[in-house]
Amino acid sequence: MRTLGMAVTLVAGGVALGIAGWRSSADGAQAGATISGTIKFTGTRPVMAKIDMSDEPVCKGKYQTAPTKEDVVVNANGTLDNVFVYVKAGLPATYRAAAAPTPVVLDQDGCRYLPHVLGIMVGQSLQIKNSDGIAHNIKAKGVKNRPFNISQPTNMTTTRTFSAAEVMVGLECSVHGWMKSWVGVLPHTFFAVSGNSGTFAIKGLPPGTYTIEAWHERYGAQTATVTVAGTQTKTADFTFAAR
Amino acid sequence: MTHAASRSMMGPPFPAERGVDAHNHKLGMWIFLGSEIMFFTALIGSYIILRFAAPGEWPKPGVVLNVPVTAFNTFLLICSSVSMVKAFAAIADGNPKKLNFWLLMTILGGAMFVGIQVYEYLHLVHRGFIPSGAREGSELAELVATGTLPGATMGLYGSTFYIMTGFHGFHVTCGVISMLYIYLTRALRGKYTQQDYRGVEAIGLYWHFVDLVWIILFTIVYLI
Amino acid sequence: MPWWLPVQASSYAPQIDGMFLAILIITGLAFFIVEGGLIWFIFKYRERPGRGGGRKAYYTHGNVKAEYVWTAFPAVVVVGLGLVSNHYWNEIKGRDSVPADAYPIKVHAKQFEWLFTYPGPDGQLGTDDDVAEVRNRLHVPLGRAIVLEQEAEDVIHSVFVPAFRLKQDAVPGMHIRSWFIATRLGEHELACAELCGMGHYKMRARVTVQPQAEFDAWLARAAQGEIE
Amino acid sequence: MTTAAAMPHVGHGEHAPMGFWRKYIFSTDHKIIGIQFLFLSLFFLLVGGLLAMQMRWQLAYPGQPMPGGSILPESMAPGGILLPEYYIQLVTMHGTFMVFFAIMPLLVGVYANFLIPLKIGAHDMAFPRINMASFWTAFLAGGVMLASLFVPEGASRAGWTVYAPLSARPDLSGVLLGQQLWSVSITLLGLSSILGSVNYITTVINNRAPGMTWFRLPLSVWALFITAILGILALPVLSGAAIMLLFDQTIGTHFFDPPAGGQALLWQHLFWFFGHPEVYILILPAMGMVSDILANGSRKPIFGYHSMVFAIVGIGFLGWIVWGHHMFMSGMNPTLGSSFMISTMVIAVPSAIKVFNWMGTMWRGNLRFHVPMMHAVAFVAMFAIGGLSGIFMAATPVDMFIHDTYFIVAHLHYVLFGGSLFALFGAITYWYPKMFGRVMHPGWGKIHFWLTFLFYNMTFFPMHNIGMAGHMRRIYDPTVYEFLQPYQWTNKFITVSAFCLFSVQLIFFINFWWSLWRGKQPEQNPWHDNGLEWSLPNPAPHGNWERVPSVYRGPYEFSSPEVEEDYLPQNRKLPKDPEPPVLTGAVS
Repeated sequence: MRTLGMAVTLVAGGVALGIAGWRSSADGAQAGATISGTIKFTGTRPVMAKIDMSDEPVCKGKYQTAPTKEDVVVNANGTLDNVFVYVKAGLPATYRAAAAPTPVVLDQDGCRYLPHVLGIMVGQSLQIKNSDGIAHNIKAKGVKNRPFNISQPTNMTTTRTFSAAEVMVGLECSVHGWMKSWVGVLPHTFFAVSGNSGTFAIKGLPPGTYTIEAWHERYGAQTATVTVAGTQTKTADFTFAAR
Repeated sequence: MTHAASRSMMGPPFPAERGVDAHNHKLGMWIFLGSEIMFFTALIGSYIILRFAAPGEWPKPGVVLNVPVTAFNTFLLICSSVSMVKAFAAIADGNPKKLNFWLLMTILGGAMFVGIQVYEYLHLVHRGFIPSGAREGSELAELVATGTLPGATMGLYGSTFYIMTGFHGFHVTCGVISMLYIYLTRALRGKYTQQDYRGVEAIGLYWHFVDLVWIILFTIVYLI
Repeated sequence: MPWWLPVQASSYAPQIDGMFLAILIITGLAFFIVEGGLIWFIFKYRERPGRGGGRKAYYTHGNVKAEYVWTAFPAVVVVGLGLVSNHYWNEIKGRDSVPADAYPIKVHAKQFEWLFTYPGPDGQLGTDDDVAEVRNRLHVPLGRAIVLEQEAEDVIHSVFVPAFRLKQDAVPGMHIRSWFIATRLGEHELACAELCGMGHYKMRARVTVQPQAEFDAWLARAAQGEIE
Repeated sequence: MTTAAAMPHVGHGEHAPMGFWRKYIFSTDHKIIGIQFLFLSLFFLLVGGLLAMQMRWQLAYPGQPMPGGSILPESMAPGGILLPEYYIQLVTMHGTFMVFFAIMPLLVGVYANFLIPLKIGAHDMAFPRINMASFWTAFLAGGVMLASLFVPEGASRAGWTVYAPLSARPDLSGVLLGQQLWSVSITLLGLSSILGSVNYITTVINNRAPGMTWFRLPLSVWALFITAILGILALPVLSGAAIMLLFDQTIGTHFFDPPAGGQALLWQHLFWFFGHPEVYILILPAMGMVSDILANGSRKPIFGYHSMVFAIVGIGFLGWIVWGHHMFMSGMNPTLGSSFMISTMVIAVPSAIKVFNWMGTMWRGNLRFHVPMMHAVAFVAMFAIGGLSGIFMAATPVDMFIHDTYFIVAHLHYVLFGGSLFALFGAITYWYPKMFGRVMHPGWGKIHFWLTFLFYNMTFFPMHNIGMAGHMRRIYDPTVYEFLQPYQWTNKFITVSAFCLFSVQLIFFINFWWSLWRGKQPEQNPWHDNGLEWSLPNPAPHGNWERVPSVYRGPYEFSSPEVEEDYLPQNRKLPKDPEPPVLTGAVS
């Protein structure tokens, strides 16, 4: 009887704590400043080479038109896709963020990594999924993080975590040389990837002066310094020129 | 070279078909040295192959390594070999006192050799000479930058230098330890007699071998 | 089930298969002599407790003449085989065996792909008109000597085309040449024969033997990035 | 077993009764050490077999969950589906365990230790303590190698030949710790073999009983003697190479690192310079023991004893100049290839001599088919096949096609399993009474023999066929290749046979354990053999003889007309025999 009572109290307490934690984290996400912007692209759009997937009918079948390489993807509105924007410096030394419990999913679909560029927190789990059902191997070429090289002969999911902040950890498949992905590992949640709209938004920043870096796999990195206070929203645009 | 008087003790421990004119300790040591020869042949052979197939020319002798110090070290090792002979001759003539003295000399010689080699290593590492080549930002790295040292072969130079001299140093250390062991547990207690000095003979063989290997290494690693 | 060697699609495949057959016949004879002899002895000389119990074996320490025979005979045979093999070996793999007019194709092996580089119109590798790094596609003209300029990026791989009876390791840090003349139109497979990592078994390329004209057309398209 | 106290003897050896630890665990008795090696290597034989079974499953049913495979961790087989990286570990570890920790210790560790002193009439090895050290070093090496399977990222993934640079580059192989453990373990094993070989050689040279002249030595001792010489010269080279590899992985040296000027082929040369003598280390002792058993089973002197000896010596010598035949396709200078090819062809001759002499031994014999004899005859038959298939790959143009295919796999298994392992089953049964004072059950022994013989051939003979089709070694999934798909059912057939082969080995293991306690007590000389060892009680006491016996003749005097029995022990004095001179040791 007593044990039962104890169990009940424990469960109740746990639930209460959980809710409290969720509330607080939710608040953290809502409150604070926001830095948003657009990644512009100037110059002639480079032509991406076609990828010949005829070795892998499974993948070839997933495309109407022949897929191309993804080093540079320029959106219809003249903005640049696959740019990783993150807070490089400026957070208070006391700032600590627990790794988000939800895993980040990296899918291997049609012999391509989806997404091509992604951000993840230190200690947050990365679910590497093989939706093709053909053999892929995932080779992570980390410097601060221990490199790993695993293979997935068929449909399966492998979970990995990164132990140190590093921008960027390159992933590639040695069986299909064109398959490349970039993982930005950070100790905080203040990062974003410019999507097919070419824009980004970093929310929930505590007041302060930040160094923002925009990283692109071919055009390198650019930085900007932004000062925010309260809940205001500042813009920081970046422009990459064709090379 | 053993004496007629010592025949019974010097032979195999029980009646046997005649093998070779050597007691088990001596024969066993010779056989073991056979394997040691093959071991160093593997290392030195690899060195020769790597050096002759190397991309670009080999670092000039004396630029990285301190030849005079090592030359002195070599001399020291040769001396210890001589003192080993004296020790052996002493006990063969049945003089345990002289054996103890010369054995101690040999141990000291070997110990000094190892000590100087350790000092040499520390010095080289300090200057930036490591098994993988020249350390970044070190004195040697600058020499490479200025072209005094060939960058292409520094890696092989470090690899081969450290593995060959290192394993020789390891063998010397083992020799010193085992000599110290027999010195303390047997020689000092007068266990060696004119009739039975198998241990001294065996360790002496080993010591001369190590010395010989060093003369070869000194020539090919330091001088040419 | 097929039980013999694969199709012969290269100029020296018949020679190699010939050697194989010759050795098979010689070793087959030896095989039957040995195994047959054993079986015969097992039955003829087995101990029979019943009849002639306590029979003793024939007491002999050997027969030097017989031993001379069965020493000399195998010696002659194997040395003969050695000389024949050496002849073909020099023809196929000897340093100066590569035909002078051979058409060069660069093979770049990496975990776990084959990247082939074809010379452009000038027929020279290493010029700007090369058709560079065609992935896992080896197209060769029929009946023309091809020399593969092999190099490896990371670990040891091995070019293996069963139909051509061609095998040659690609070793990092070494530049190795191997040659062949394709004698049969159609598709063949190229595999990696040296364990090169977890994807070793996936390191496969398609070999297409086609007439010179078709090959040239394909190469022209490949130059535009149209591999298919 | 009688304690040493009950058996005082000259020379070394403890005179006080010894406790369990000194007597069975840290024993210096060559017989106990041999038995320790026996248990160790039988264990690794089992492990190696288990790994092989997993490989066979994957080859027959690629990508399908292995029954019971779900007990394996995620990093090996998620959901029972073997991962390619785990498959390569299986390939590597199967080869490593079988070659270095099963066959080699079984032949050398067990029988060199157990037989040499008994057969030459010595009290013990020349250096009993070094002998003990040799075993415990091997034990440690085995433990390290076994542990490497269970560390993160698992064991080495570079094949048992661990070709550099794959083995030296963790970023390319995906494994670092496992590969380092491999190098460490192999270095230790090399040390162990060197310590052992020093003992064997010294003992054979110096500690033979009076009258045991060189040409009265049993062929088993001759073979083990030459093997020890091969070992003492070959193993240090492997240790050296393994250390270089370890340094490449650990402290950043560049021996096998082409970008920094290292040589990829250097590893292959070092490895095979050891590796080919190793091949003969793995077969010579088997040949020797088979010669003993065959002469005994035929009740007839060995045919051409001297040429048998010279053949062993010849093989031992030629074994040093043929290593390049493993590297015909490696990009080595073709002219070098030619010379290696010729020497390889020549080495076939001594093997042929031995086979024909074995047949000559059986010819007009009085064949007595006890279990060891069956295995001995099977050895001759299977070794002949293995030797003949070797000629295919010795012929360089043919090797160009079959190199690195299953033809090689078939060849080496015909020599190592059909050869060495059959000889070992025979030897274990033959000297079992001397080891444990019991006889293994002959009925089950025969059943085990016939089933093994059958399934063994069903497993490995078809490998020639898929090898001729070009089926590469060490591939995870043959169905990737169109030209291999027609052969998939052959793979299935091989796999089923392999499972049967593995399961019938359990008969042997059960028989082995059962006989330890239940086996029937043998008479002192159960096989009516001539060897000195049978003049001792079963099992022989520590120190073997109180007085070393004198030897009057060679070991193969079967069916001699001088006596009415069909055997004549080496130490039985006939009136006409002169007493051999008893030397009080080597004269200076």
